[in-house]
Amino acid sequence: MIINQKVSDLIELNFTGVVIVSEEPQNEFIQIQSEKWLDVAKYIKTDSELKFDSCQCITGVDLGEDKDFEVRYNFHSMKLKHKIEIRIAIERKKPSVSSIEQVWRGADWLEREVYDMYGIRFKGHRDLRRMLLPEDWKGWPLRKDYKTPNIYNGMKVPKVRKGWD
Amino acid sequence: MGLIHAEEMTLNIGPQHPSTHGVLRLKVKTDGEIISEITPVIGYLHRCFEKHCENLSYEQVIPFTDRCDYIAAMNNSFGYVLAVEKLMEIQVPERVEYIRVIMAEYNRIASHLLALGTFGLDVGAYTPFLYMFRDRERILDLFELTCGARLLYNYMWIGGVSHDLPVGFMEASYRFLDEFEKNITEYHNILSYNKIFIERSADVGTMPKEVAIDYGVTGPNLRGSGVKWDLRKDEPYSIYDKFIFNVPVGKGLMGSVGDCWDRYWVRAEEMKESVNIIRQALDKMPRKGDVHEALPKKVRPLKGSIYYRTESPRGDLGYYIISDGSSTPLRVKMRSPAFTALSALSEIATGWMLSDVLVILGSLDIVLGEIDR
Amino acid sequence: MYRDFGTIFLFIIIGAVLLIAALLLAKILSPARPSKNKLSTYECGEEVEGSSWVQFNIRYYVIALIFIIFDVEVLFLFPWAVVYKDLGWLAFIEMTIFLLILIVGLIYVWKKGDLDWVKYKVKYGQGRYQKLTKEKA
Amino acid sequence: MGFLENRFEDNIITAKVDQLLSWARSTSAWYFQFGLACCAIEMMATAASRHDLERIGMMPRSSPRQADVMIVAGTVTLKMASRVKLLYDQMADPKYVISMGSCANSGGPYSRQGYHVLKGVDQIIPVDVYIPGCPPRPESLIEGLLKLQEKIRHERPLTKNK
Repeated sequence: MIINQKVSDLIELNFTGVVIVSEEPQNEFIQIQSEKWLDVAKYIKTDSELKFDSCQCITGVDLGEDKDFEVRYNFHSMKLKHKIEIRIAIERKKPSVSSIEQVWRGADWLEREVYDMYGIRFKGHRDLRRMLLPEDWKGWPLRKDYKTPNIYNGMKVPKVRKGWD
Repeated sequence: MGLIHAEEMTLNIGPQHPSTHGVLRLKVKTDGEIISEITPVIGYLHRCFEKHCENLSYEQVIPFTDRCDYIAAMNNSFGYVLAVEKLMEIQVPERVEYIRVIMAEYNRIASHLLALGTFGLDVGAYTPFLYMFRDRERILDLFELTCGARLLYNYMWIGGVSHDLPVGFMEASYRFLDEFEKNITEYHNILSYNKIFIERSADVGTMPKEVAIDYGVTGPNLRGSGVKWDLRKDEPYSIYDKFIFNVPVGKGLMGSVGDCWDRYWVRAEEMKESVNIIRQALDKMPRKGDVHEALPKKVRPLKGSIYYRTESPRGDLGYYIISDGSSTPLRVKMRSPAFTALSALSEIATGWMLSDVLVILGSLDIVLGEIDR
Repeated sequence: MYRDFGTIFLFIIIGAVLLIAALLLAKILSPARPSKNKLSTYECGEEVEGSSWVQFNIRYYVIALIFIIFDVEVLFLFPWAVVYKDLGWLAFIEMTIFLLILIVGLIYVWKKGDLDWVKYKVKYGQGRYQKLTKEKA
Repeated sequence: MGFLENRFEDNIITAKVDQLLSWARSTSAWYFQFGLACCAIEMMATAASRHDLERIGMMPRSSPRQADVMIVAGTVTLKMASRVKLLYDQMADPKYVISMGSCANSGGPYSRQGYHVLKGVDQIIPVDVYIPGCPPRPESLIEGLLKLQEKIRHERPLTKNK
């Protein structure tokens, strides 16, 4: 898609060394490093040619047991009617990325849900709490190495084996 | 009188409440009757949809997509199925495309009928709810005619549909569509132009265009605020480019642009557009063709990922599917339109009275199964 | 004369009996199993946060006061209206003066804005709520 | 315990009074509006114009104080479970519970990988009638309610140890 190439060139122009050329050609996305992500975010929202004013979806991904995490952002511009996808790789030990909650208000809840499911800390998020699970829930459920707890507040969680199978 | 300081009382419009459309809890700080702060608390219906998708094969996930947005189950599985077909580059026969569009549009009417009926309940009008459910039952009969189920259908398969249209479907549809058009004007007379209804919902909970776009609100809530954005028109998927229909946008007839009345009015007008689409689809549908023709033997898409959006009655329903070549998806993320609509609630509903807040919540038309997934 | 008092007394008796019967019947027949959870305040399924003994806004007290004043005023009108015919013009003039004084009070309260029951603090108010929009912080 | 409850011997008079009381209770069992998920939409459709619930005397009440029957319609998640328990305790006696849908019966389709789903509402509150189906059709919901009414009709509130 031509738009994708134009966007990565523009980002490359303003923030040198941020865009990582990736080998997966099939889909249109831009892989960037997570250091200067907040400035890139502000840039693509305010730049006159891009104007990505609506943050459509933030997806957390656990690529495998020992592989890294990844956060994939889908942006969309209501005025210029084009969309892109930005991916940021996050290492598994201390997963954290800067939050874009002040830039797009819609990203607030989406980031809290990714934090709730994967434990990826979003630096700068004003109210980073669990979104869906109760506050005292231990563990990050959507990680590949997640064990379902046996007891939660006195209620058996896994299916009772006897008699039901 | 400034010396006397008035404290605020914290209330819970809690998980069990007749007008929270499901298990949503609103922690509310009230000063007298005025709401000074709202924090929605969700997660009471978190049924681990995304964890299920990582352990089930592609076609086993379809019943779970139905159960996410249980009021518009056809549109949900329609979005998922289209995403997987695009990933596998399956070309579906013409007749199946038409059947899917008909079913999706019928489900849109049924979902809007429920949304308008319960919104009437929130404002305090009980009889329109019964009128609208009478028509919704007629649509559910048509669904029952085709796939045997009333609410959760598992009708859309990857590469086709489960059953072909039964014999009496065409006549039943035409009969229903003619009567339903008259009913829509009847609903407008009962509820839309009712003085009390206008008094309660016009100018209340106005959501400006910028706030809606910033919060990622989509669908009838966004169109109610005056932004002309409808995926069926702007990013036509399936065969929506073959139909002629216009997209109703909030014009502020009774109050300001983007108030509760506008969101209600946009949904009511959309039902008329859906009726047009169904009529055109029924006329142009090829009569012959096997619906199970393009069903793949093994659903095993090649390595890759896709973000595919469709227009569900509540807004942009996006599926982000990552496949690693095996028969179970590595990750399926469902972008839920009601989730973002609810995140805008605390922005547009602060400062209103308690009863207005419930009207604003009703006008956003949220479904908790889709929010909590 | 005394017969009238009799009927009134009978009414009181029947009223009391019906009331007590309704309450007692429910108390006797219904199974009572009080427990700590059952007696806790119902708040949509959540534990109650904070208490309802809060300092309410002063405007509710002012509205209540104004209501009582005009309620008592109507109270004075009733007996006057009953014997209005045979009292003649003098009573009529007295009553109009009484009413005028109170109407002046009403106009004062109205102008002062104490009758505004609701003080909105709307963020995106338009149309009829335009003037209530908080200044954009 | 109530003043008159379970106090009398089993003879002809108490049997007849019991029958009267139970019959009165069974035909006006008000249900507690407690929609959780998809089954709630079917419950609404059952209460609406085509299959009317009010003709069998069941009126929706939204407060536990005024309800007799709690219809648990939908998936009970672990976060919701403590609220369901509290609401059940806050209901006025005599109270009954109907578990509607296979999610409330046993966790339903979410019983295998559902880490946040309670496997059956009977783990936290006693259930009187189970209604299978996902979601159960309005007709099967009405059949469940009629079975509950039959159960209430055969109760003996006044006689001892019954």
